[in-house]
Order: sequence, then C-alpha cells, then structure tokens
Amino acid sequence: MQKTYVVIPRNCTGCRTCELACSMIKGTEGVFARSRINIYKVGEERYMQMTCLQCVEAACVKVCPTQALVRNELTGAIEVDEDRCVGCGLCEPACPFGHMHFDLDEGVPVKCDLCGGDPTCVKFCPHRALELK
Amino acid sequence: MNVAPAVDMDRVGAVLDRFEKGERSHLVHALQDLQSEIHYLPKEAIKAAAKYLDVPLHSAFSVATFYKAFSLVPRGETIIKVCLGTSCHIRGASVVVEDLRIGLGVGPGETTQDMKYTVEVVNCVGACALAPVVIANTRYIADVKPGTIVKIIEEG
Amino acid sequence: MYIYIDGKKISANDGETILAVANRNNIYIPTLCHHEALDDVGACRVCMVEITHKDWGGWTNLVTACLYPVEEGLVISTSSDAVRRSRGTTLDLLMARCPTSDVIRWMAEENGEISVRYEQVDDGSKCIMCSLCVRACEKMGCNAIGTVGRGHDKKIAPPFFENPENCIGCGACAAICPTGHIEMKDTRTTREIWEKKFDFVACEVCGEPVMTEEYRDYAIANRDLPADYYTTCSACKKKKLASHFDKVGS
Amino acid sequence: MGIANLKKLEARRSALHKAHENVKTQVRVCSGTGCAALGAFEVYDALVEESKKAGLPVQVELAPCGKDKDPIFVSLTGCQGFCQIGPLVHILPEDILYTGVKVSSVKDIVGKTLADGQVIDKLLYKNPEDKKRLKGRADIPFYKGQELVALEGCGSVAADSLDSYIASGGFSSLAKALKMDPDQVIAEVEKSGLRGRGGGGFPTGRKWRSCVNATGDERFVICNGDEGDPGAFMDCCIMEGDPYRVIEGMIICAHAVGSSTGFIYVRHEYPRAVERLSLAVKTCEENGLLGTKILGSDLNFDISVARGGGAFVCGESTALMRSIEGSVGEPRAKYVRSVQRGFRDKPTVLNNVETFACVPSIINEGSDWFASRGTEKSSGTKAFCLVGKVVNTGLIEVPMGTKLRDVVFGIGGGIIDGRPFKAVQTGGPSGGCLGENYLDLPVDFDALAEAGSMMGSGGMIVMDDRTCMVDVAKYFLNFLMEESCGKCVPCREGVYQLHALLDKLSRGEGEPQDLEKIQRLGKEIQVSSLCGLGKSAPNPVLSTLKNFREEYEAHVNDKRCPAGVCRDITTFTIDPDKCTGCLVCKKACPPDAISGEKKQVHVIDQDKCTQCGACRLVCKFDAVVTS
Repeated sequence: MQKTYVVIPRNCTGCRTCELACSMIKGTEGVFARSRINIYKVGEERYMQMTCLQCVEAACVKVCPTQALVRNELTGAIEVDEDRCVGCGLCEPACPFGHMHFDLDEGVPVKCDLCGGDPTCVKFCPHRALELK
Repeated sequence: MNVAPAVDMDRVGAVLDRFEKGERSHLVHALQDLQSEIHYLPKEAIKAAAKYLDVPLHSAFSVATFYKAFSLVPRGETIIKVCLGTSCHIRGASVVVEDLRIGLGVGPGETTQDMKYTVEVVNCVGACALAPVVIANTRYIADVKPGTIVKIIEEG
Repeated sequence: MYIYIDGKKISANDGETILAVANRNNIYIPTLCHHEALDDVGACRVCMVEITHKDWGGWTNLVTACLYPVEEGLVISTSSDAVRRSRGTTLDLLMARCPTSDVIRWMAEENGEISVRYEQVDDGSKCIMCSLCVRACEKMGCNAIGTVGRGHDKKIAPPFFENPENCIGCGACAAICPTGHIEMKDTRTTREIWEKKFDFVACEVCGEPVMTEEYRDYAIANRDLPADYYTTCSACKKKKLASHFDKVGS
Repeated sequence: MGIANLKKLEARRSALHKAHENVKTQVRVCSGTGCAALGAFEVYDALVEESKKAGLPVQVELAPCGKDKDPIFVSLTGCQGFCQIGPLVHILPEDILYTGVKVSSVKDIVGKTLADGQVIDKLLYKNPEDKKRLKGRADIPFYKGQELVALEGCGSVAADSLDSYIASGGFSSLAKALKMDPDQVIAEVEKSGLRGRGGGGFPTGRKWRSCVNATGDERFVICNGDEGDPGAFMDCCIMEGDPYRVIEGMIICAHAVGSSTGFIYVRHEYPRAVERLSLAVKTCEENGLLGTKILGSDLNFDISVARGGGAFVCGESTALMRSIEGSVGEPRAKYVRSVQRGFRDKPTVLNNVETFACVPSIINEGSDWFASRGTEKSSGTKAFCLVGKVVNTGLIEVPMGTKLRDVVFGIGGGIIDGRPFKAVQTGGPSGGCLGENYLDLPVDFDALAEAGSMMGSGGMIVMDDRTCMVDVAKYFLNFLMEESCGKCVPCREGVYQLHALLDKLSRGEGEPQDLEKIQRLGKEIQVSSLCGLGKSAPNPVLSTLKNFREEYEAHVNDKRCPAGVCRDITTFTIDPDKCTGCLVCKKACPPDAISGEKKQVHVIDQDKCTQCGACRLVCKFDAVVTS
C-alpha cells in the first residue's frame, strides 16, 4: 500500500531540522537554500513546511522534453532520471509552486524524491510535524 | 578583402521555385543550382533556401560547409581547378599549383585581387590519362607542362 | 534471450543495445557521446567492446556498445586487450586534441594505457565533437547550432558563426557538454552564450533571474503552460504559497 | 512513340537493325572526358559539317526509314579507352582507328577515308616499340587481352541515343527478365558470382536476396555513381558513354527486389555524366521504359538523378543515402545493414555503376557465360583505369585473375621513358601499393586483399622509381584528412596524426620509434573507425611501410628521400656531364632559380630553388640529379 507524505503545520516549531537533514542526506552540504524542504514563518509562532507535492498532473513532467522526470510507482514520488536529462531547466519555472530547483553547476534539476520511500526529513523531525501515513 | 556584390534575390527565388516547397531532400540539389546561378552561396541565398525547403538554418549551413562543391565567398570570373588526383599528383600536379601561386599570386582556395581568377584544387576529374589536368571554367587543359599554365590561362 | 558480458550470463531483450543491457546491469562501459534521451551516433568510439559468438569460429570484432543490437548468445568483453588498446588510442588522440580536458585525462588514466603522445593540436578547445549539444538543441526543437565543415577542422557553431537566431538561451548545450567546452556566462540580469546576449526575466517579487526572455516566449508558445508561471522565481513562488496555505489553515 | 510493350520493343529493334544494315560506314567519335578535353566535340561537329559539304550521305541519327543510299553514320560515343592519344575516331567496318585527331585533320578524313576509302597513315597509332603504324583496334597491343562486358557499349553505342542502344541489343535483357520470376532473376545473378564492383566485393545476388527478405513496405534501388577514388574514372565513362545500360540494370534490379523508386547518385565533378544520365532517364520515361507498367508488365519504376556535393565519404553507402536525403553525408554504423534499413530507413539495394552495367549481360548471356570468365571466387571481368607512369594510359577491362604484369607491361606497354617499375597502387585511398614481387599476382578481390591492397573501384596507378612511397602515403592521408567527415575520433584525429607523423618523416625529422608509432596507430584506426573510409584509411601507409620499409628507413635514418621527391630533404643539382644547355629546365623553373646560356651548362641557385622538381620532370637528358 502506497503511503502518503503529510505535513502537519500545527506541530511545526520552525526548528529547521528537516532542512538540515535533507541538505545533508542529499549531499548539498548543509546549504539550506538547496534543501528540498523549506520552512517558512507565516505568522506569530506559525510555520509552514514547503516541499514537492508530487502532483498527479505534474507540470514539470509535462514540460520535460526527454521524459527525465518519472513517477516512481512504489513511492509515488516524481524522480529525476539524471541520465535522461539534457539540462534545459524548463522544469523549474514550470512548477507553479516553486518546488523544482535547477542546479546550474551540475546541470540537473534537484527535487524531493521522498528518499526512495523513506524520507529523511520525517525521520529527523523532532515534533512529528512530518509523517508518512 | 573582397566586397561581395549585392545578391539578386529574384534570381534566388526563381531558382528555388524549381523545387517542391518544404521538401528537405532537395537541399543539396537546390544549393547546387543556386551556386551555379550566382557562382557562390551568399548568406542570403542559404537562408532563403532553408526557409523555402523548411530546413533548419543550421542544417543548410552544415550542408553548405560540408560539401566541397560549395563556396561561401565570391569567386573569380575564371575558376581554375587543378586536379590533384593520384595520377596527376605523381605526374607533377604540385608543380602546376606552384606555377599558379607564383604566376597569379594566389594559392588554392584563393581569389586574385581583381576577382579574375580563383584557384581551387580538386580530387580527380576523371581525366587521369591526361595528367596533370587543369580545368579553367569548362575548358580542360591536358598534360600541363611545368612553367606553361599561367600563359595558357591568360591567353584564354 | 541471453548474452554474456565479461563472463556473466545476462538476459536481454530483442532490439536493445549492448550498452543498454550493460547499464541495466550496472556493468560499466565508458561513454562520451552517449545520452539516454538522445539518439546514439557512435562518434566517440570509447564504448568499444569486443564481441564474439560460439558460432563464429573464433572470429571477434570490435563494435560500439551504444549502437550494436544484442543477439542470442553474443559474448561480450568490455575490457579485453583489444578493447583497451582501441579505447586507449582514442583517448590518446583526444588528449592531443583537448589537452586541458579533465574528463578525457581521467578516462585515459582509468583505461590505464596512456602510452603514446601525439602532436598536440592546441587551439585551446575542449570540444571533442561528440555532438551532444547539437542533438540536445535539436531535441528542444530549436536547431540553433550545428556542425560546420568536415574532417579535422569540423566545428560546432551557429549558422555563419554569428548570433544564432533560434537560440533561446536555455543552456541545455552547456549542461550536456561532457568536457565543459561550451561557455555560458550569467550575470544577475543577463546570460551570454554562443556570443548571443540574453536578458533575464526578473522575478516580479525579488528581482532574481527566472529565465531568459526568449526562453519564456518559447515556453509559452510551445509548452502549453500559462504565461504567469514564468513571472516569479521558484523561491518567491514557495513563499507566496506558504502564506496562502496559512490563510487557508486559519 | 512509346514502347508500351515487348512487341513494340522488338518492332523498334528490327526497324533499327534494318537501318543499321544499310549503313555503309560508321564513324565513332570518342567523347569520353579525355577526348572531349582534347577537342573531340569540335572534331565531331567538323566531321558532320565537312561531310555534308562534300555531299556525303551523312546521318547523325539512326533513321529507320532513311532515304539515303549507303549512308555514313557519325556518332559521338562514350570512352573508347585509349584516352591518352585522343581524340579518337574509329571507323567501321574497316576498323580504322585515328588517333590525336584535330579539327585540321577532318578535311583529310572526309576527303580521303570517307569518300575514297583510303587510310591516312599519319593519323594511325604509332607503336612506340618499332615505330610502325597500326591500323585498327585489332592490331594495337593496348586493346589486345581486353574483354569488354561492362564497357561493351562504351565506345560503340551513341551515348545519348536510345535508338542506338536498342539497336545494339539494349533492353532485350530487361524484356527477358520481365518474363522471369523475380526469384529466378536473383538466382541468375547469384549463380553468375557477380560481386560488387564498388570495392567491397559483396556478392550482388546475395545482397538482392536479403533486400527481398527484409521487412518493409517500400524498397529502394540506388546506383552509386560517386566515384571518388582519385585515379579512377570507369564509372564516369560508363555513365557518360552507356547510360541506358546502367538504367536497364537498375530496372532489372527493381523487378527482382520489388522496388518502385530508384536513384542514381553522381558526383558533381562529372557534369557530363549528370547531363547524359538525366537525358537518358527522361528519354526512357517518354518511351515507357520508366514509369508505370514498364514494357506492359506490372512493374512501375522511377529513377531520379541526384548530384553529389563533392564529398568522397558520400561513396560510402550510408553517407550517400544521407546525402540524397538532403543532409550532411555522415555515415552511420552498419550493424543493421542498409539492405534492411537504408534509405529513409527502408530496405535498400545499393550497387555501383559498373555492377549494374554487368547485369544486362548476365541476364542476356546467362550466369554460366559470366561465371566462366575470371577466377573461381571473382567471376567476370573488371574495368580498370590504367594511369600513372605507364606508356599506355586509359580505360581497360580484363577478366578477373589477369596478372598485374600483363596489365602493366602488356596492355600498358611498360613504364614511360623506360624507367624502372616500382609499384602499382590499386584500390584508391583505401588500397595499397604493390611492388615488383607482386607483378605475377592474379588480380581479383581476394588476391589483392591478401596482398594488403584491395580492388577498390578499379584505379590502377603505376609508379616508377621517381615516386616516393612516403610521399604517396602522405598524399593519400592528406586526401583522406580532407575528406573525412569528422564524425568519429579515430578517423578525424587519427588520420590527422598519421599525416603529421609522415610529414615529420618527409621533413627529415623522423625518429626511429615513429615507424612503430605509425604502424600501431594505423592498426588501431583500422579497428576503431566508424565507416569504411576510416577503417581503410591507413591502408596506403601500412602497405607501403610493409612493402617498402627500406624507403621509410632511409627517410628516418639517413634523412634522405631515395626517389628525390620529399622537398625538405632533397637537393637538385645539374650534372654538367649530361646537361646540353637546352634551356628547357630554365624555362620550366617556377621560381627562376636556374641560370645558364644556350648550349652551356645550367646551374641551379640553391637559395632560390623550392625543390619542386619541375626541372627534373622536363629534362630529357637525365641531367638533373637529386641527393
């Protein structure tokens, strides 16, 4: 049974452990801006976790000229097949939510892939604000 | 540097009209006809051909630079082709090139200042038995002896 | 069907290439001009493998793995002496052509046979004429660059070596180039590639670059997505959405 | 006046035969490239005009219902072979071959020979050996030992006349083939043992058979007339001289493999071949020999003539197809063969001009007839271009298996000026040089390949002791470097480096290890390149290195070019004992480096001398020596 990734904003304290965990595990060496999950303060003591929604009708998948963005049927995540990517970078502006980042240095897009079904951010969130149900 | 004369686009259009519009397989053919009409392939002509045959411009440019038959720069009135086929080579075609270089002051691929002569080297024109051979426009000059070619050409 | 790669029996499907089967089975065959999303051309010759078959009476042949279709019982060696010699020569030749390319040096060292030094053709270029950029550009439907001339002087350039009309500044060519030959210069507001200058669309919130104007127009015209997708940078999109969610939540 | 069916074809033929029987004298003016270059067209025009003036019943077309009594038929034919002494005028039935005919000699020919039956002695071929004049082809050694199959009509039929071709038996083979099952036609070609004349020597019948067996809704027949080998021009001669034969061969192939579209790809350097083929195709269309329901059968077939753009690599089949498609002529890997996926990814038969020209004879005379010629594994005859430093140069056709010696010294008459024979180069840039020890080699596909050369399209370039093998190898590499498409690394970079190494040798800067480097690089280019051009590019180097190693070593160890060709290590001087002071070399010297008065010994100013070798080339007294 495929699990669903859920965010529970009311549990989030804005500690940004998820961002750190993500940037560590994805090898972006703790650069927060490159993390695939971001925390935004949206009000007094209120935080919102923002990460890829793995849209059913994903715009990024639609614009990719080489089918380099493929849904993993097991995890439900849209994953980047780097071998198929030609580096046109169109997926980044195509995402209406801003969850796609194109890494100019590497020439490939960077996005949340749910860590292959076992998201690191979920494991490290100390407040159970991220869950896989 | 030689200044290219303005290109008569009507003539370009007339040549292209002989071909089926949008049929990309006619590209080599069309460029050849354009070249024989204007004696070289100006940028405008290549662009017009690409557009007419619905070929990406870069493909037309690739084709125009790949094949030796095409020249992208204006050429002289008389095109002197020195055959460098094997037979001509071993019978002294390089001496002919040397003669032209000294006599006309231009080497292979070059055009004289007055736009009268362009010297080209070609690989075998199928007249090996008459080696070394020079073709001035359509005139074949057979068995060219050292020291004679410039005079033969200038005398017409 | 079954084939044998370096002694291992491996199942393969009709129509697959040797390289595809090897990749699927994590058997490393070096490549330079191969890309999963583009048609193979067999230009770089580094994916050379040696093949034979029990019915061939001991006859072997060197073929490019990227193009050779598998057949039942094919016996493939990815690193026989003949393969290493061929690959070594190819890399030696490329070293002479692009002495400054790290990728080539690294591959040559890995192959373990840098033995012959050829006269260096030092024009400062790292281009190995793999044509990946041309094929990527074609894939984008732009056809802005192509090969020019032939033989040793062959180059990759825009038509007439000038400002390529069709280039939208997407940067795919630079991203795909295996040796980093294609230069793309970005500032906060402009991009320069193939000697063509582009202005970036600035994010209407923060002013950061989103994409080149030409690329935006291309995307709107060809990719069937609303025009307002391209006005904001991804970071600002995220921020905006976060605040939106908050309102919904409360 | 179409030829809608077989009956009409036969009717036309018998009418033409009748016209032929009436002809009293036939005058065939050769208009091959060589003769044309020497003024054959002017000679032809003058002949016609002069004959009319003299009131002779001259005909330029075979008129089936001509009113003239004992007409004289004057025609322009394709290459008659002996290019070197052109323009040739062959008069039948007396078999008089006039050589070196100029417009000024036409009056004599008309007045004396045509009107009066006299033979003009001074226009006859002079045998260099005994200075005797020889009257006709039957007497001239050059023509002895030859056997014409592919070149049968070349030099006899009027090149641009369908009628002339039909009169000579043309299209009877097609008529026969159309009555046969396609499978029978292929079986016949298979049995004949015909192998591709373009160089590879692939069995033609097998190629046709695999095309038929390939899956596809459409099939193409392509004739490769992109004869790029420098020193070879037989396809040019066939296309110019007997275009209908090529077309007939192609139609038979179309019938055999079930194709309805064909192409003939001709090099642009052969404008006359393009012109004549285009005209022939048009004439065939007008007469119902191309188009729908050919000769009343169910066969529909069209041919387009495509012009090449001047790229040697387009002789490679896949590059040629790309070129016809309107693209850059880059070859692709042939792991899937073009008989299965060729032009537009459809099954395609691609054969060379000479191969198609052999087909009508095979169908007409039968496979046994063809197979009885030549050797066991290379049947039939082969056209060669005998050129270089040989006395008789021109186009020849001999049975496969003829010894090199018989070609060079028999038909070719030996080396110019009696100099020593050094080598014969076959196979063009893909071939190799064979030295004296190979003179008794029977020339066929396998024997040549075994000797390290190849058949190629049939260029045979004879070299004497003044040809430097390092220079020849460098020449071919330079050619291939320019002609490489530049797609794959071994060919683009490898041939460049091979050339650089040879250049180093020829400058006298070679080091002992360079020879091994050349050998090794050459071998790797052979196995690693993508197409046939690259795979065979090192052949000229490797074969000369093998057969003339001492010459390479002289360049490396002694910094000396034994043949006196490589400029940087050669000095030209004049031997005072031999110099007669004739001024010839002085006049020929491009940089004016020779001084000396008439009848006094000349001297070369070494500072001005560019070592071009012009003086040595012109000196009749062997007075220019190299060191």
